Amino acid sequence: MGFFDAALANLLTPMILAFGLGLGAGILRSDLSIPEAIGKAMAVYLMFAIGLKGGVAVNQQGVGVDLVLALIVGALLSFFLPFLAVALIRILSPATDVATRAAVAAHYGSISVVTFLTAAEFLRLSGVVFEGFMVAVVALMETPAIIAGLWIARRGGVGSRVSNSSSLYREVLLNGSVVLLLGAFVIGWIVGPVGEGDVKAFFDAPFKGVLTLFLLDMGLLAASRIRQAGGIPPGLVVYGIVMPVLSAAIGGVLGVLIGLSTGGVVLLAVLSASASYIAVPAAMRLALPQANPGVYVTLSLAVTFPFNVVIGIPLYLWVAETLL
Amino acid sequence: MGFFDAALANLLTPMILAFGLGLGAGILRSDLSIPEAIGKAMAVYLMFAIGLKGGVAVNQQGVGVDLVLALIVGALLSFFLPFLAVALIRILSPATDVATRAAVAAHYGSISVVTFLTAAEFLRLSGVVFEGFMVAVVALMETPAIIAGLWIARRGGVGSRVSNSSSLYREVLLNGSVVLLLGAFVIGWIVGPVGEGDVKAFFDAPFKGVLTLFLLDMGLLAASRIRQAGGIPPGLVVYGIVMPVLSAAIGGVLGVLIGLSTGGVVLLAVLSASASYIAVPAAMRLALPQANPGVYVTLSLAVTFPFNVVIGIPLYLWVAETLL
Amino acid sequence: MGFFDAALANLLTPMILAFGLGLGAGILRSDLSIPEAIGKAMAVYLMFAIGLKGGVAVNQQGVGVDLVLALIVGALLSFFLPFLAVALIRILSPATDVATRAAVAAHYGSISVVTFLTAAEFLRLSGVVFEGFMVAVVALMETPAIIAGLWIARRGGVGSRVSNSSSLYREVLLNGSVVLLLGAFVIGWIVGPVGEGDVKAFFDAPFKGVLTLFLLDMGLLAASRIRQAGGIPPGLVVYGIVMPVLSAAIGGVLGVLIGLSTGGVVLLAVLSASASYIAVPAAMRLALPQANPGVYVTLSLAVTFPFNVVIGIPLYLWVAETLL
Amino acid sequence: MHELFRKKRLEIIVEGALVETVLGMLDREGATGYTISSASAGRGDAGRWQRDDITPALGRATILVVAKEDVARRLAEAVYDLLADHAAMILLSDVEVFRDADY
Amino acid sequence: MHELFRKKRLEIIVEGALVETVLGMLDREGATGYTISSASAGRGDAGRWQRDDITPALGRATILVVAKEDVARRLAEAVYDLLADHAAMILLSDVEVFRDADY
Amino acid sequence: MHELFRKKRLEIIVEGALVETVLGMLDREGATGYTISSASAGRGDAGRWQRDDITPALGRATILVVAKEDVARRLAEAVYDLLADHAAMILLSDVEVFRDADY
Ligand SMILES: Nc1ncnc2c1ncn2[C@@H]1O[C@H](COP(=O)(O)O)[C@@H](O)[C@H]1O
Ligand SMILES: Nc1ncnc2c1ncn2[C@@H]1O[C@H](COP(=O)(O)O)[C@@H](O)[C@H]1O
Ligand SMILES: Nc1ncnc2c1ncn2[C@@H]1O[C@H](COP(=O)(O)O)[C@@H](O)[C@H]1O
Ligand code: NA
Ligand code: NA
Ligand code: NA
Repeated sequence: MGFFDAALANLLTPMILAFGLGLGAGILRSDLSIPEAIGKAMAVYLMFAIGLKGGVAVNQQGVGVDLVLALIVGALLSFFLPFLAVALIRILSPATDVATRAAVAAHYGSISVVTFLTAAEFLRLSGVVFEGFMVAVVALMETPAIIAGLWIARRGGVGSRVSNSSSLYREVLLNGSVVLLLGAFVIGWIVGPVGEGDVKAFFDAPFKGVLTLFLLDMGLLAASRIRQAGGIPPGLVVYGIVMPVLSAAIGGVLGVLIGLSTGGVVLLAVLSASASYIAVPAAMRLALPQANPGVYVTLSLAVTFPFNVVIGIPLYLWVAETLL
Repeated sequence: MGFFDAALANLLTPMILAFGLGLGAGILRSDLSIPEAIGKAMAVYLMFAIGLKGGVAVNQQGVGVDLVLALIVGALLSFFLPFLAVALIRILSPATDVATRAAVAAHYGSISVVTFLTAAEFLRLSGVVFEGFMVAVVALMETPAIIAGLWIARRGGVGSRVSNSSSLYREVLLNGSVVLLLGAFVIGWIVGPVGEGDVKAFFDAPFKGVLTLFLLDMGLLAASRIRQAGGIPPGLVVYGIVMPVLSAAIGGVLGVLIGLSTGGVVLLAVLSASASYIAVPAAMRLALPQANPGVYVTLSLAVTFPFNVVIGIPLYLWVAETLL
Repeated sequence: MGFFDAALANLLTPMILAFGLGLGAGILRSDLSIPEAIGKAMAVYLMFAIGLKGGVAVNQQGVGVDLVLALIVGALLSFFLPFLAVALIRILSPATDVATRAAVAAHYGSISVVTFLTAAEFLRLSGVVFEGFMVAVVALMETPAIIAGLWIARRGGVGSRVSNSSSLYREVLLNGSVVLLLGAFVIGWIVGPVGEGDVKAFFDAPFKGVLTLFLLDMGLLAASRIRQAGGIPPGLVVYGIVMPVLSAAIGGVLGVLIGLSTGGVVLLAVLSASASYIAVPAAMRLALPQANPGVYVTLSLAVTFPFNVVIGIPLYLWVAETLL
Repeated sequence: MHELFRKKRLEIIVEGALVETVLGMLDREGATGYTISSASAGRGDAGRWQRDDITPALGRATILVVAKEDVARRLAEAVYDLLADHAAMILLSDVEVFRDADY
Repeated sequence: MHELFRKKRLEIIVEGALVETVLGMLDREGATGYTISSASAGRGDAGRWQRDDITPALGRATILVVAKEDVARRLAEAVYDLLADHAAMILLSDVEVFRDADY
Repeated sequence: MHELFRKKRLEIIVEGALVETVLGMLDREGATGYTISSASAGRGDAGRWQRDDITPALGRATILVVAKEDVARRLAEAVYDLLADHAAMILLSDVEVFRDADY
């Protein structure tokens, strides 16, 4: 089917419509809100569920060199995309200060789990299969970008005196979402389909519905960012749309080269295109306080996330299906 | 079946028993409690689910003049019932001050979503069908009563200097529950049964169970109100029971006149009979600070809500089925 | 099957693996966490679900002298096990002060609902049936131990001047989990299988999944206790493992004497072996402030709970199946 | 040893329904910033209240503003007039800070 | 410019398990009101604590009372005696308010 | 009537991402204890923030330390230097307590 059909099919799922509802309600400043604890709980649920599912898939399909290759490529993407980001920001918004530039770069090397979840669901709806181990790639791609970003910053002569504190390394290596994704992945791997059976009714069937409410929440949060986005220079907004497309292209090509399935290629493209707003901001506030969170969180949450979820995902799938 | 059988059938559902449990635990001052965030999350879930379901129904049944008529009648009820309320309070509790009288009136013109949900479930259990678009009527009936109440107050010479602030209009027009109900309704309308299929396992099957825990929470909250209800003059307590019955009669008759199904008639009666404790208190604190929240919230939460849920709903259904 | 097979079967369920994940993440000081409100909500859900299920079972099986006997024996165990505890602590850790000794004793007379839930699930997985009324025994065993502990303390000349306040009795008699378990039990008893049908999709199917996330949370909390456990004398740690085994033996024997099914015997052993960390700490802080919570909460949460969940439960089942 | 500077701590305890209104006023009157934290329960002439999930508007929040004496005083007056007929608490006290310029 | 009146700010940081007991005492001793907010974590002689969902009784809350000097002092004494053997913090400081009659 | 002793109240309002770092410093510098409570929203030079579930690291918490004047001063200095390039608020004020030895 053509791109517009794909885009429309995506747009008209309850999930994306719920995201739009949240976005609209937030921009109109409705007092609609989802309690903080609930948003966090839904994130835990979604990450555990996707990790478990991936692990069970691996338990059945087994793994080989393809997993190893995907992990290596994922780590490389996470580490090197920030350098592309820096170059792009230099061009599109030269005025950006060193610290903020490095911080933004780190966010775009890292990934957004929700974007991945949404893409995975969209693939399922479109009947496109993908490798179960992609979940492990998600977990692995969260953090190398942080190292890269801090390295870029230090080279630029910025950083914090607290950055060498152990808390940073905990943030980087034992970040909650990484532990949860990998932990659930391993659990799924161990228990396999039989063990999964016990908890499937909770982690499988309601998944799409939870994702729907979670995207409603994401819409509300993105909107509150957008309302405060006045300060963002247009050049960076452009960056927030160009960068994911470029990254998706690179990630997709590498995915093809290591022989991933079409679904796997799309997911690697989506991961490359997505930007973090959980793990990386925490690390940046700690290690790069001079960088402006109003810029990097707003860019990934209010510009790149909506772009990927609404246009990016169907676009990457359409391109992949057209070319492969 | 006779009224008592209907009442008993209602009373012996897990939902109503859970409400009783919460009421009892609260009155005995047990430390049982449901975290605030969870209560709010359950409300969001229930409103989204009921909105979605209504929208899907409309997507299938289509709509015509009947929807329009129901919306108009709903809006008129919400706007004019407060005037009946004021008259009734004048008779039953003349000592009530102008501000509090106007605030109470506004609450009784507006509606309680949970009462509606409980009634809808009771109708399903009783095998009585109703129009899917009633959800839209719920959303529409939330706010006209606020305008009426403030108008009554201003005529009585009370109000707040902050009331002309934009936040009031946001409260009135973009109130969270209105946005959520209508938003989910529209989403359901758009995606229809197919799209609903994706999320049915989350929004449909567990619905009754969530409602059960939510009513447990409502029972606890109503009880904590009852414990503090010492201050309420008996005349107003009587009002809290007479008013819903009168309103139900009026709403029901109008429902018959515009040709609603028996189920639709009962729901319109329930909406007329129910009193708000979410949107309206917020607006009243803002625009009518002189009114005593200890009176209006206690009346709608601790008197009218339990009455409607335990006795009112089966009563209205029984009357409707006997007369229609 | 042999003990190790049983232990392994238990260990490899998603629930226990999730507990291990939480334990590991917590000990490595990952920032993974489950919001407080969610943990509490899951506890409410689990207790309501198990209570309901038990009540429905009783509604079908009916009850007789066996229920009465089980309740009596449960109450006696809860009241007298603290005296065994005191004696054991005197031997294993003589230095422990009177107040702390009495408080710890109270915790081990009382029970841990989560340990019970985990055991019940393990029995289901192992195809071992048990009496539905055991839920009522759980509720009854929560509090007698508190009276015993305070009596021991007062005999030792310690206590608080606020302890005679009504809040203590509320804590003891109307403790939230007691009310919830009994309330749901009664509701289940009343509505029976038919009424349960309405809410089964919410309270039955997702149960194991919720328990999995809850055990993840328990693992995180146990870990944060373990990290602070430096102060605990080794003698008490030994106590934390010896006491449950002794209590299980006593509880199990009594269970056999009153003619419980194998499953019922195991659950009574588990209840005897488990230690409280909700109701009892609250009562102890109120009535026995001199006792050190760092000791009693850590012992029951970081030593005895993990022991029971990982080793104890399969051990007690294995012994029961071997001997009966 | 860095120098400490005397400022005023202004605390406004107000119902959730009014927070946005107060913040708007603070912005207009030139507060350099504020920090909000929410209260969980309380009692006053109007009886007890408890933050709950059903009527959030009745919950209360504390708005903290640190400012120069004159500014703090002006803000307090403005809020006091704004909330004349609302049940709000306005507290002023002394506080010392390092960063003179920030407040 | 409205006049400001000197009052005392009494803060009691106490375990969740004791809040109701303290409030009862404050009511009896004639506090005109109080505002409660919950703390999330802390450390003291008895080690670290953290509010969690498993043992709520160990969480701590801050009870704020604004009152006339003598009343505040009396309340503080009463609570101090009540909580003699409990780990509670009792803090007194100066504060100014507009509404003299309210406190 | 028990005697009251003058102490200092040190409040540090800092981002969630930095709390652990600050606590470590307080422990090293010899604070006898601290109590943490979380803020829900705020505004400053860097604009508005709001505690949310997506980026917890940007939420802020208040760390309260009651200590002897000199200790409080020393802690404040240490934290101030530690957070030189972070957006943290450090507030010092007077407070009275009953238990002299505890702080
Ligand atoms: N003396 C007081 N000390 C602390 N908080 C108070 C005091 N008086 C009132 N409050 C708070 O302000 C709210 C409204 O007070 P009132 O208007 O007197 O009902 C109360 O619910 C308390 O949260
Ligand atoms: N110096 C202090 N400053 C602030 N809070 C404290 C201080 N000392 C104790 N606390 C609080 O009071 C609780 C009990 O203190 P303690 O009895 O010393 O364990 C601690 O967990 C802290 O939350
Ligand atoms: N004058 C002030 N009064 C109270 N809180 C403030 C003030 N200035 C800043 N803050 C708090 O400190 C945070 C960081 O301040 P800033 O570095 O100026 O953005 C703000 O988001 C507020 O929460
Ligand atoms: Na990326
Ligand atoms: Na109504
Ligand atoms: Na026990």
